[in-house]
Amino acid sequence: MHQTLSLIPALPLAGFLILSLLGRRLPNRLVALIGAGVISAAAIIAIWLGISFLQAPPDSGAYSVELWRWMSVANFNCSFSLHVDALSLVFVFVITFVGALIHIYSAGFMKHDRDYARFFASMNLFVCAMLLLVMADNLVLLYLGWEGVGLCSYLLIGFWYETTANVQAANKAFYITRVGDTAMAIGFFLLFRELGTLDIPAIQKLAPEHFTSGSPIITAIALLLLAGGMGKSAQVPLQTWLPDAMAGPSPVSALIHAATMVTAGVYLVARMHVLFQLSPLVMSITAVIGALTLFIAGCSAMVQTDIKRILAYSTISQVGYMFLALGVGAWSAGVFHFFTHAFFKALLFLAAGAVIESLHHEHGIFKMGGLKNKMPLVFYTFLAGAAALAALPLITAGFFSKDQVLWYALSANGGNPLLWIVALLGAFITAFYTTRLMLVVFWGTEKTHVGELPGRLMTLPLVILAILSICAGFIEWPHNMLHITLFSDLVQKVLPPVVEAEPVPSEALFQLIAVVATFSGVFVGYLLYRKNTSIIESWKQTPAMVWLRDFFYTGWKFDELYNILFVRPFVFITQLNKQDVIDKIYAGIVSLFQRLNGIFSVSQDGSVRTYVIGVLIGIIFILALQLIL
Amino acid sequence: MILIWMIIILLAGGILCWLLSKSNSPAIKWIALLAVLIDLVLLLNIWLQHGQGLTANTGNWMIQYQSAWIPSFGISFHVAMDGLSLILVMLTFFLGTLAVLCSWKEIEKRAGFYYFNLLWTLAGITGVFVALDLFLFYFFWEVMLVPMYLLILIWGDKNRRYAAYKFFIFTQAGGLLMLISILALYFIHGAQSGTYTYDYLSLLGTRIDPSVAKWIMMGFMIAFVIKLPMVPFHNWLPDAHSEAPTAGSLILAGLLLKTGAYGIIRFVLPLFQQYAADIAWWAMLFGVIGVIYGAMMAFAQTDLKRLIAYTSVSHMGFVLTGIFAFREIAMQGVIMQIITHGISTGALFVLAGMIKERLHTRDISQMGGLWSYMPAMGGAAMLFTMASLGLPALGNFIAEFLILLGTFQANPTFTVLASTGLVFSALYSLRLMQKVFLGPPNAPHKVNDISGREFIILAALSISIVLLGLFPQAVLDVAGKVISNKLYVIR
Amino acid sequence: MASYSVLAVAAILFTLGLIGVLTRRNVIFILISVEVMLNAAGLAFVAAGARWGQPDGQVMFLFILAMAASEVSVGLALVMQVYHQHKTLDVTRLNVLKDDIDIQEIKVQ
Amino acid sequence: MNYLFYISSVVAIVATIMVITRYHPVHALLYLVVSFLAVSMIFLSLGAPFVAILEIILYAGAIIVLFIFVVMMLNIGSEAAAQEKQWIKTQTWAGPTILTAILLAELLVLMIRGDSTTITDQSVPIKQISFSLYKEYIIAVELVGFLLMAGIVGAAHIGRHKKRYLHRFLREKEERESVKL
Repeated sequence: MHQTLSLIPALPLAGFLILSLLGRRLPNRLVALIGAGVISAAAIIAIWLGISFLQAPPDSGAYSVELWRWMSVANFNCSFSLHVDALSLVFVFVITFVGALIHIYSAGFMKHDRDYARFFASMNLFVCAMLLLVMADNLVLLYLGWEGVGLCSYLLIGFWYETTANVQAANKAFYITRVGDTAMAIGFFLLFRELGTLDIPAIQKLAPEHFTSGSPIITAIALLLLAGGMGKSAQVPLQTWLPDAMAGPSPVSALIHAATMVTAGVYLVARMHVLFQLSPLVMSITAVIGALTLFIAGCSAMVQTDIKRILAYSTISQVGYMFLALGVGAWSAGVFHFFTHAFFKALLFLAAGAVIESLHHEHGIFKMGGLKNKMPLVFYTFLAGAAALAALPLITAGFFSKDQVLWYALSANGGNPLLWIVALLGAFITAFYTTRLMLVVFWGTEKTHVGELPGRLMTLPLVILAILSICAGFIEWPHNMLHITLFSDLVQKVLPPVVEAEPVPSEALFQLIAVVATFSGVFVGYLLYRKNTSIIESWKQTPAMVWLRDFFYTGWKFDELYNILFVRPFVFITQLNKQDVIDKIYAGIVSLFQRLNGIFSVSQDGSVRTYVIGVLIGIIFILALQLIL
Repeated sequence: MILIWMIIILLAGGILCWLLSKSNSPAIKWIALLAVLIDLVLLLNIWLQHGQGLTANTGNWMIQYQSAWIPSFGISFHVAMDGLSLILVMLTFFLGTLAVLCSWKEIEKRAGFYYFNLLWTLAGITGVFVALDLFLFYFFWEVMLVPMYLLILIWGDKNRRYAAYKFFIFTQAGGLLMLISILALYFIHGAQSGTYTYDYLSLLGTRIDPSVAKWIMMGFMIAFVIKLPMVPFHNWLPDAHSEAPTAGSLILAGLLLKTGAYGIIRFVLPLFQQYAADIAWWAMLFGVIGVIYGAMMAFAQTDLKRLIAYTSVSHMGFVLTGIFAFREIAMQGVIMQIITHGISTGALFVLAGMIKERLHTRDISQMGGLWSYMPAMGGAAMLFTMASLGLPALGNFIAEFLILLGTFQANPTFTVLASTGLVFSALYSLRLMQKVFLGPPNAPHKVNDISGREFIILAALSISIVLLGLFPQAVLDVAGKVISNKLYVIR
Repeated sequence: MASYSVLAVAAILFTLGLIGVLTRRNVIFILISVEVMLNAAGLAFVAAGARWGQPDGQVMFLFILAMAASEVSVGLALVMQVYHQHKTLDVTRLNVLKDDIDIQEIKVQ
Repeated sequence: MNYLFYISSVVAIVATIMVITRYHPVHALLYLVVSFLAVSMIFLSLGAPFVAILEIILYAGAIIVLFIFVVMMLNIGSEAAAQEKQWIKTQTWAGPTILTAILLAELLVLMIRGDSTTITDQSVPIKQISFSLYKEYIIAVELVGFLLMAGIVGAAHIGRHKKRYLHRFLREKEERESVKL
């Protein structure tokens, strides 16, 4: 068991090493075979591991293996250990399985690219880092994976590095997540000072004994960890990097910026739930941030014109739902939404990538149109993903997870009608922009010529993901419908169950309201973008609406705000001090001595006579002293 | 005795190179390389013999050698090696080998004298790391300084005279203050015990009047923090680093700066323990200022080597902060930082040298998109910029993490401020990558990717930085015995 | 005669030599004047020796003599070399040791 | 003996004045010889015959001859005299002379204030001088040997006719000037 456990991250690592060292000399086919092969192998091992976990759960509730002692200084011990419990297992499964599909897709998608090997090397490294993140036994190793995925995200956003904008987007992603990471690291330091350990199982055991609920220290720790999660998961106010991150190739957006990396924050919060539970204040903050994010990002998604940016904002918004769920204490609901979201959002990105590729790298949705008949397979898979995103009831996975989140936002102990209303509004918005996207891209008239259709390597993953987007939700049903709770049974081995507030309102009524919200979103979208497009035209004449659109379009002007608050002052100060002001002090000393030199060197005029007169005056002076004294 | 031999091999090799300089034969390079390699092998042998057996019965010192030098003044030739010295000398020979290798093609003019200076600098550095007699220490301190000055002065870049003078005056000013302090210590100890000696182990027990002790300590401190360098004494560094030849920059960044940190750990803390604790707050403050200031300066630079030089200022700020936290974890982090910074920044300088060899400029605004031409070098550069911004799995992360973790126990405020250095380091590192390797291709002519010799250099550095990141315990164990000593750590 | 009268003569000779050094521009004359000064100094030594009836004064004179001899030989060699290179013996023109090295050259950039 | 002293003193002073005021180098050298001879007479009057003889042989003999050789070799005669005439003007010598006059005044005051014992012509025997020279002052004698050696070597080295050789600074300066031209 131990060897197999370490094989899961080791295989992608091996792939990375081979491809980065030898990749340029290998033929493309072999590169793809290695790149996708190692991930597929890892996925198979992960599934096998999951099956054996389900059949015969280990006594401790987790498989763990210590690979080697990493650091051991004074009272600080930290080893390179893997630890897989139910929560990790869910993540490992999604990462390897979705990862493998995306790798297969990439083999077709990237086939014309010069840097084929570099792409697969980076992707493999990403999977390895992400696996380490979720399998880490201690927070330092988690941090390793955490930064590792950040690096790969940077490398892959800036994959087409010859365009400066891409590189800048990559830098931005790294900078902003780095802010969160640093906060998280400080949280670790504080945690270590308090508990003297950074091992996750030990923390889970020690924390409830050591901290009193709601004490300032635990609040600080939880807040700092949350900040790390917010950076990685693109939550307000650290969300601005994700839309720009779409500069990377579409498979990258699917894997990193939709399915896995952006949900690292969710994993972190769920993993450290013991700490969060001890601080109700931070729990509420988490929920509020989630709600705020889902609303802000949803609004921005409504007006975007770039197909990938729409999906990016929708990702931010969906991750906001996960945070909301975690914040109200519905741990398993949050993780479940991650689970379904990974499938349908990866699907959407991959399908969007296929559309973009076929339309000769066209991103603007208003330049697409009428693709329903031209690309039927992509259309149907996209439709499945979109339906899941909009959470059409009962037939899509998205419904099951989002319904849970909505319900617990109201009924859980940490829930609140206000949160529920925002979430409901979010559901409406989601349905609306999804409808808009579908209608504009796939209906209407053809505006750009459709080029080469995606090959089999690309369509196969689409189909598999489409099936999962529909069916993945069936493992967990709302309580009042069917009593199937496979997923929450699994993760509740690790995560605490939801504590519902008293008295619990009638669930069916609120489900109905949610369904109505979804359908009204779809209807409004249909109305505006299909039935009666003149309404939009009239809005374009209204200054207030134009301003609002612009406001949403620029992501609530967060970029501009940060430019004014941080970027420009920083650049200004550094440029001002480019020559190093401290150097001026030393230059001052130097020029003082040069001045003195100028003064005294007058006496050194090279004439013997002057020197002798100097001597003479000296003698006279000394003798005069003799005379006087 | 083996320690003496190691120094003598370097000195003799240097003289041999100089003697051969008239003939200008390729043998010069080989002699220089051989001299360093022999030392490296000798040292590896020591590591294998003593590295494991750091047990109590051998004491802290693995090897010790003492013989009279100028007995009438109490000066002895006392050299010894403990875990700390072992690690640093190892770094010296490792980077020394690479320094010789990266001068292979670069130096055509007066090669014999060049290698003489190179080897003598290395000998001086080695001596500094093993000397246990304060006079001897000062002697080696000067031995490493003067050849370095010549290296910059003769083989430097356009503005080399200015840089060389600046380097010399700054370090010499510090060195003379240290000499005064050494003499003061010598006479105070002599007056107390009646035996006049420069021996470190004897001087350890000196009891000094607090008002005097503070000044004596400041003499040492100033010499070491100039070398480190601490803001606001860092100004020699960007000039010297940017003007020096590649090997010079490598040795400056990789080794010379470390002598400052070593000096503080070896001399200031044990000799003036209470007084060092008194200034700890200030030292940490300046360390934190260095971290942030250096990073901000690095962000603004357009000269590639100056940029890297300022990152050194930032990284060495961590060292200063970590030392004065007086925590074992932080101190271990400091030692890791000393090594990993030597490797990662040294590697960046080597890369800068390679780029300069190809493009004949250090101005990053004239670079861009070099990855297209040189993917292998780009990969290496990515690795080392990532190391420099503290990416886990690479050595620098271990160092900075341990420093911050340890320092947090001592002073949370400063730690939080120093942690912002992690963000700033991302800013300058990625800017460096973007301007040099990424972006639209912008090379005046076709440039070749790395050659076999360059591959060896970069591979050695890359492997070591990754190994240090994944298996730091090997280093931590060697230094652990020294560090856990109560002289360095307040529990 | 009083001892100070001998010393006074030495002083007068010394100042006369000094005047010569100061006022003449030809290097030869300056050297001649220096000889006068040295001679005056020797006179003072001998006078002091005579005053105390000790040999030391005369011994010192011997040393001064030796010094004067070597000074003159080196000095005259220099005069010849200077004359060959600069074609002049005018000290006011032999001022190449004047401090006018351009310090700016070692300044930044 | 007093008369001998006073007369030779006056001669020495007058001759020295003539030395420093002559325009022609050979004239000056001849007056210098006179001055040396007069000083030699003073030595005799002070009871120091040994140094008196040395004064004549070495100063008036060897050193003056050296000067004359140089004057001959450089062929500076009436031309130089004419130049000197031009150079020496009141304003050039007035200042230095006043300064030296002050010096002289100070010296004289100090001397008169000091010891005023009468010097007898009790001569010191030469034997005593030689004993003192080779006993107490032996180191100094050896040093003088070095000095003379250095003087000879130095003179030989410097006096050698070489190609123009200029110091680095001077060369750079000349190059700069030639560039300017």
